[in-house]
Amino acid sequence: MIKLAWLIPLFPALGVVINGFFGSRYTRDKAGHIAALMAGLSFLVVLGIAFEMIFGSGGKHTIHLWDWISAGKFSVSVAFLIDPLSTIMLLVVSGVGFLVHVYSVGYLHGDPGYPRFFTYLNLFMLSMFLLVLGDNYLLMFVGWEGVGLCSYLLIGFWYEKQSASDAGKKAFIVNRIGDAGFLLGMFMIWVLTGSLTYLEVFHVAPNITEAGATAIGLLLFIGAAGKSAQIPLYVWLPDAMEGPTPVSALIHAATMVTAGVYMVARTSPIYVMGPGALEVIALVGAVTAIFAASIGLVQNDIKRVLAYSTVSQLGFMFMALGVGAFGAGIFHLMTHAFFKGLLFLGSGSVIHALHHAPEDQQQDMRYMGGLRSKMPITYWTFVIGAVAIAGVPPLAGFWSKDEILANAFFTGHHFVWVLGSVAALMTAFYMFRLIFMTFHGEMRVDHHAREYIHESPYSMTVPLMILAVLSVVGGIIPGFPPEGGWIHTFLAPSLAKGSAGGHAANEAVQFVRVSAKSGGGHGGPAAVILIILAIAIAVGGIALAWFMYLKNTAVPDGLASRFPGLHRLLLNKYYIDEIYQACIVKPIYRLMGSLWSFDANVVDGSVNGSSLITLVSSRFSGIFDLKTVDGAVNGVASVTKFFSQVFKFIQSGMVQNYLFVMLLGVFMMLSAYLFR
Amino acid sequence: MELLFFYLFAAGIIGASLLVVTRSNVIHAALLLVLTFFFMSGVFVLAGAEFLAVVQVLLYAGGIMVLYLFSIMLMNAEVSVRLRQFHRQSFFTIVVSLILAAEIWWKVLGGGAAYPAFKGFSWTLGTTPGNVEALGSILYTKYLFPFEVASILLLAAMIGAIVLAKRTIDR
Amino acid sequence: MVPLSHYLALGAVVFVIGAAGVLMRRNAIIILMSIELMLNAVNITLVGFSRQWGDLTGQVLAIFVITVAAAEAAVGLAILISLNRDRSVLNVDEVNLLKW
Amino acid sequence: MPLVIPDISLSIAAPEVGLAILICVVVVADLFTSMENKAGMGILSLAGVAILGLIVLFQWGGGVRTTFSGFYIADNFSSFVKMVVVVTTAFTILLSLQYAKMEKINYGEFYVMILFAVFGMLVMASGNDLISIYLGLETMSISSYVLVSFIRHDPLSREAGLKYFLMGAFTSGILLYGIALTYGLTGATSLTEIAKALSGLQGAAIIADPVMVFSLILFVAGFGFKLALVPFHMWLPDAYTGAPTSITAFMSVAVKMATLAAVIRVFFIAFPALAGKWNLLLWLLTVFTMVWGNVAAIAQTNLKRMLAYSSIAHAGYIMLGIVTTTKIVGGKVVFTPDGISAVLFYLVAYMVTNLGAFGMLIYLCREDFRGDNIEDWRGIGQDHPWAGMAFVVFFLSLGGFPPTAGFVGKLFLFGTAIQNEYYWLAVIGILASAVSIYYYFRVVMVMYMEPRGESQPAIEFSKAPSIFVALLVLVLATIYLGLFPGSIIAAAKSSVAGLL
Amino acid sequence: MENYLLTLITFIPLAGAVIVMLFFKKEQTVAIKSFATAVTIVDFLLSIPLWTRFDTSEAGFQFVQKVSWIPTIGVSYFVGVDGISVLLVLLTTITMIVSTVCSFSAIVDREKEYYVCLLLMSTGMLGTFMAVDIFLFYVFFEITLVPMYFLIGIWGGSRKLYAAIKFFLYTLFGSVLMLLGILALYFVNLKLGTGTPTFDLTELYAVGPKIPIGLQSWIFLAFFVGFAIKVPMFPFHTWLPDAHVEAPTAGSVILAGILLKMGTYGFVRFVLPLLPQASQLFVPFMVLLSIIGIIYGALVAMAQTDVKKLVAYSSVSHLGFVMLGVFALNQQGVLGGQLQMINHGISTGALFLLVGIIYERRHTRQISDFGGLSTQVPIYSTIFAVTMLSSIGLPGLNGFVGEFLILVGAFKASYVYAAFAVIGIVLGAAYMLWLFQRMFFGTLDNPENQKLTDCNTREILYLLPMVVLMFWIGLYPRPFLARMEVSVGKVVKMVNVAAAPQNNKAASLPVELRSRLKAKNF
Repeated sequence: MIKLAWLIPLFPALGVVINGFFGSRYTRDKAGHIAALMAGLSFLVVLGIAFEMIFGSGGKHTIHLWDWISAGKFSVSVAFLIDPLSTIMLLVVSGVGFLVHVYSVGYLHGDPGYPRFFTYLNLFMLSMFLLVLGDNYLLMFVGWEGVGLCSYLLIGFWYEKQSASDAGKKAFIVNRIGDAGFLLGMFMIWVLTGSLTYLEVFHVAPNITEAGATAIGLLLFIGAAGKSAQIPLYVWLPDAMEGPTPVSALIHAATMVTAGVYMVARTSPIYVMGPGALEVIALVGAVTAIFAASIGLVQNDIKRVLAYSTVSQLGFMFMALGVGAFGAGIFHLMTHAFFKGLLFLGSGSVIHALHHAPEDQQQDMRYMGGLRSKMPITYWTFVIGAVAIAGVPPLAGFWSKDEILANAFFTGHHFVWVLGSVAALMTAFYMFRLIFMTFHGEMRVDHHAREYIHESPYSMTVPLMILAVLSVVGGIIPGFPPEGGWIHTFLAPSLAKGSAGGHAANEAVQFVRVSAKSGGGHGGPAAVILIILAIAIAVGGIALAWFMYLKNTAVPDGLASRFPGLHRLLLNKYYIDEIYQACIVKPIYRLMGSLWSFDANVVDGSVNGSSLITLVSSRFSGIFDLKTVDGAVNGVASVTKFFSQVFKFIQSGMVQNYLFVMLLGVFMMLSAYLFR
Repeated sequence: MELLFFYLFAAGIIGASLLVVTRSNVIHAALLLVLTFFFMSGVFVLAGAEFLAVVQVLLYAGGIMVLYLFSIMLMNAEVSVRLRQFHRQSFFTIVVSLILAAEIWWKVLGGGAAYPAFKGFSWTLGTTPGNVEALGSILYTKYLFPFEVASILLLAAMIGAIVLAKRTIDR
Repeated sequence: MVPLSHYLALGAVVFVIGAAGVLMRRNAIIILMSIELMLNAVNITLVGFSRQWGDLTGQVLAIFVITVAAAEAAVGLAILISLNRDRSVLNVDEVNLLKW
Repeated sequence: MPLVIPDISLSIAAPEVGLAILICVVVVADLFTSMENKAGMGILSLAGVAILGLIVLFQWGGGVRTTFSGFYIADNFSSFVKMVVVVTTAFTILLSLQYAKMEKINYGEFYVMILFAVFGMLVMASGNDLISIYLGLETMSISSYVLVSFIRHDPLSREAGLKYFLMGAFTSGILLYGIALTYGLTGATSLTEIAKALSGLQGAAIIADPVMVFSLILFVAGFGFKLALVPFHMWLPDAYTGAPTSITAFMSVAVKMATLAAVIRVFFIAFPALAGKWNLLLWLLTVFTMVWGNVAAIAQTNLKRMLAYSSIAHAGYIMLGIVTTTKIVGGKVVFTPDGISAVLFYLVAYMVTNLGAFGMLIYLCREDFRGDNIEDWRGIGQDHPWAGMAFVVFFLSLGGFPPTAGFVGKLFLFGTAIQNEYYWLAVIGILASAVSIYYYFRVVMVMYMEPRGESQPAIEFSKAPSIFVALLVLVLATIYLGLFPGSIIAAAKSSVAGLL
Repeated sequence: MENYLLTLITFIPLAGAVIVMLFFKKEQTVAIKSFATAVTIVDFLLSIPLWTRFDTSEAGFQFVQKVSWIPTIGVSYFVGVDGISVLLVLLTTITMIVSTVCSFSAIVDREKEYYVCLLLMSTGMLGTFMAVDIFLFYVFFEITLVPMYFLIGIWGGSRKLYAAIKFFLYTLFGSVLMLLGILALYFVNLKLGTGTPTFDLTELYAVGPKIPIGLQSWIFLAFFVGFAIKVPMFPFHTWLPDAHVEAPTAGSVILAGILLKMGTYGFVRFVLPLLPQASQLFVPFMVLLSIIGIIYGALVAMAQTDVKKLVAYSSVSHLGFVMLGVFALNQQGVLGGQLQMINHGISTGALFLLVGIIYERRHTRQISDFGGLSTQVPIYSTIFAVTMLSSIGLPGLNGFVGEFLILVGAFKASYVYAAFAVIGIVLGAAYMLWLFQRMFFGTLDNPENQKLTDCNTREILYLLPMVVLMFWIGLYPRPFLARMEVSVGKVVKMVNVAAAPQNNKAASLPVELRSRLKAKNF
């Protein structure tokens, strides 16, 4: 079955071709079905491969298709690598992808750009598969840029809206900045290891110097930060909400943003050699987590809240990678894909229900409330997702998030652990704030839009339910004994041993595993306290949200009035966008404008006709009726024109002037000789 | 003795030529030019070139100056006597020509280191075989080619002058 | 015995006077005469050198100079006459239709 | 004093003798022809010139022979120069057959004067003595004064003639004074004896003597005037504009060629010892000429005057060839023969191109309409593609553009410049020639890209077959020389071999 | 070894031009157009054996024909094609077909002269790429100027006269100085080398390294000026926007597609192998200029309001990349530069065709006049999107392969170069996307835009080969790279064989990295 891996990208490619060329004319409304069918087929192939990998032999298989570029010693081929890490990623991508396809068939029904949307969606799946399946960095980069392009197209799907196309452009350019870092990282890898294929690179990795590994790590992390929206380059994700909700669900929750995490995990052997890079990643992850979570507290737009929650959860994943727990990072990636996908699709069905409300109120929570009775399925699936993300024990979120925090604590990153815990608290708080504002309390929806609110059709609610089941089951089955669960053993061969934090981490991890294995009890005093603390944080967050938004709704306004500065700061997202606009985008515009005028007048001018010379010659020409001196005449040319006028008018027409000049010539020559 | 005659003739030449250049009346200038030529023939005799002296007087003074006088009459050029005679740029000309003369005089003629030793001629005035015979012989033997070219030159000048000066050309 | 330098000096002076005449005077005929003067100055120098070297090349050249002078005079006066046909006064610096 | 009869063999001087006979025949024949078919004189003289060409061709390769006791030398170099002069004359006569009738100067004497000028040039080409060179120069000058002022009814032509005459007479005086001083110092007028005198034991004193320097300067002034090098070029634009166009063409090529032959003989055979001095002098003159000629041409609106300035510039390029032939190796002067062959080839290319350019002017002008202003050429490229194409080829060649003769010529010239390390001169020269492209292509731009003004009279070229044939041959020659210059180069190289 | 193929390819367009001039009257426009297209198609068919029968293992010249032309000075009509020039020749023939077809509707007056100029252009360009004798190269290099001058001057836009003469003079000044360089080489070969006068490149290759560094630098500067103006590199680029904006569509396609390549081709063919020490000496200077070109070109492109000027400045930026690749002086860089020449020819050529199509319909090039076109003209906007993505170097399309190799080469030369060059990639994405957004996204408010008709079959016909090539080179560049690999290897070996006195990696890597690099010594 593994040998058929090349089928996975082929199906979406087929979908793209069909919908792309015949979309507008023939497969008008059936485009959605075709696209979903293709996604489903590739999902089946993935299941087959996963089945063979999990229960079969496992290990690493490379399928070579054709060699792509070769220039001297640099040669790269198009080949796929199937190993545990890529299998997990394939499962997540194709699974969530298939569900989103089904969901968007219903969601986008009747939209004029219907075939175009599904072409882009299939193109996105194709690029994501290339990214995950590629056996070398270059093919990953191809997928990487392809995904960036699709996010540009999908965010800017409703291109009539100026804000949508601006958001798309912003996303692509910020990604491109990240890609620049990725490119430099790739070159360094090639220069230091002589190849770009993973197996060869990791084979040579041990004898890379620490400085080299750190440099590569940091450069690659810039790429990851650009793609997975970490601190400096996260600004595009919140704006990406301009795109349709399934897009946000698929791209900005489950798959694309996780590419960065996958890349760091994949290059773990190099990162291990450069611990400095890991420290940076851990710190950035933690800071991003708490920073995004804090913004999420006060946002009123339902999708913005989820967007900042994604950024903060990604912060968690990078925190896991930073502390060396690559397995935990991937595990959280998987669980996050489930419940964040669920939450986004849930919010999508809410917005879908409110589409009769005025444009700006459709996504604003202040004009929602009391939808619980109207949309029971959405409500309950939404609650499961929220509970999972908050980290309440039985559900998926608890296992993966707790593991990250535990690893952070035991590997000595106490500051990171503190930040993580506070972020977890905030996560629980804003998730349940969202639920109480949208589903509970009295109905604040616009009057005439109220009668249109109804439960979404089955094509939308079925994926919600599936994801809800996955959110519940997805955490406990693979990861029950923390650190010892099935997922860790499965992923171990393709991830480097997390040696971060030196020997202490291993000992602590062993300790936890030992305690877990002893009959599922929570042995070991430190681990037990940690788990209890985590649960307390989750429940505390929920209670706080319950108290402020259900019990007496005056409290949030009171708080806002008492700390007006802090509230406005958070509401305006720390004015980050304005800062970027002021200190990066504006100067570029000014530079651009000045360079253009510099080019038009000075470079062109100095070569063409510097103002001084033309001025002189034009005034001079007034006297000698210069015919064609215009400002743009070539500088050298205007000098020559100036002298040509001078020479022309020396020819006075009087013979004796000529004779005099001749005599003068003789005289000059004579005196030059005699007195030299 | 010889030197005395030389200074006399030189003074004559320089005086007359200065006058030629400065006189406003064209006819006076022409006549003064004839006077110059006479003094020149004197110098030539002193230098042992008797034939040349005679040719100077006969050909130059007689032939060319007559031509000038005819053309002056033809163009009744004396009407221009009253007009400003000197060219506007004459001031610069005087300055430059004086400096040029000084320069030649001091640097060029002062040198003379490279001049050959004096040899002079064997013949004396009036004796045969004198200057004329020697001149005649080499003119038709050694310098035959330039002689022929000179004749063609004169022919060309003649035809050219006729073509330009004739009032109307009918034939 | 007249030293060579005297001849050369005389020749040079007359040459310069002729040249100055050409440049200063406005009347075309006077200019022609000045050119004659220059040529004669050259004759003097030639004769001086011929006397010094003791061979007749100088004098032969002088004769040719005279023929050339005659030819030039003829052509020059012809041009002046053809110019004079429609313009009575013959000042050289009025003749400047061709310029710039 | 015994009469020594020198050996005189007229066969060596056959071209000059033949020409003299031809002149007499034409003068006599002119008496019997009526006013209408004066063109017959043209055809007669054309036939004569053709015969003359055959004679010169026959003389080619006969080794170095002198006659008339050293005054006349006939070697490959002189035959090459004479060949160029003869071909130029043939084309001039061909071009002026119709032109003369149109300008109403259709007298027999017109062709006679041309032949006299040719006679002068042939004498200069094979003059081995300062006197014969001077006399040849004077014959050429006298006849060209007459030719320039030949259009009796046109004030411009008379004025041009006067200016040319006055300048010419003044300069011949200067040249004569130079010759006198040289004779005075070296005691001889034959080029070879002068060289011997200068190189001999006493020579060092003569070279150091300021009188020699003064005479050298006078020589440079005299020849500079004829070649129109910068300080002495002022007469050229007025003379060329005023003169009849076919004469301008004739003068711009033939006079330059003959004077150049004289310059090469005088400076390379007579004054090699002084090379150190005149090399620097000519270097300066070349730079001024190239720059002044090209730059002044930009501002011109009259096409004929522009071509005049461009011929000054080309004189500059030619002098560049002369200057870069001399290579000062540690004080001693070494002549590289390639330089002179490059100059000769360049002149052949220049002849073909310049005659063509002036021929085009003649091709356009009619009784009432002179095609002299650049504006008159507006819109010609559109409805007369072939005429436009011909002019583009000529301009390409003048500017030194690859497929044409001008390019190969310039290539050789700058080649020798670089070979003898005259880098700066080469750079200035090549930039000046690049500037020249600007004003050549301004005319092309007017021809092709500006529409015909309403006020301007319709374009119709003169119907005379002679002009059409001449132009066709010239265009083909320009391209042929550009593509296959091999034969002419070989001829130029062999002609120089005999010289130095 | 007489092989008449190359001579046929070069001179068929010339023959075509002469036939059109002689036998077709001005009115028979349809006959002229079809005849011209037929000539270009025949030319293309003839050039296909160059691709199929090209022996990829042979580094030297193939299909060689040598006939002595001016024996006295050692000039011979010596044409040959090797890895470096074979693809450029093919690009020329394809572009000629496309530009002939695309000017059917664009040119309405004086068609006869137009197609004659076009065919003359073709001969000039083909000759330049095939010439192995430097004299022949220079002759063809200059011949291409005249037809392009007429193309811009007669059929150009509003300021056509000024643009035409500016283009002509700029390139001429450069090539004239280059002539001095050639002559210097010629005479140095006489002194140092074989002593027999020759312009033959293969013999001059031997003499190149032996020239003393001082003279070699002067010759380098002469060649540099000649080719840098043609490329164009930073200070000399001001003619490009004018020439592009004023040239007719076909003119700017040829100008961008092929004429600019002569500059970079010149560097790879002549400057690198002939003047190795000087090239190594000037690497920092050249790289600095190309990086400035990249960033400066991109930034100024962003400020443009005229589409064609924007694309022109983008060419400055792209060719800055090519020059960076060439002067990385290693196999990856030069090969990347060489491939990027082809890619730039295709993508920028296609861009100009597209701009031409929209210009024919709307007669305006101001970006502000367009908006929301993708709803009105979907096919046109998809082709435009693909071309734009290829030009900003999206992986999977041709731009990426070339750019990636260049950056790899540059990084290997020194990581500082690559760091700045990468900025160019980001800026590239920025101005292209901004253009795409302003033209195609947004609302379709302008009434004229609503009347726009989509591409007709003819237009799609001549855009199709370009798009197919973009995908082909993007997905499977193997055949292209294989053909260029060996010849480029030879050039790189020639440049590096004479190691310059001081190491050319001016920028210093961190010490361990440097040592690590040394260990890997590749």
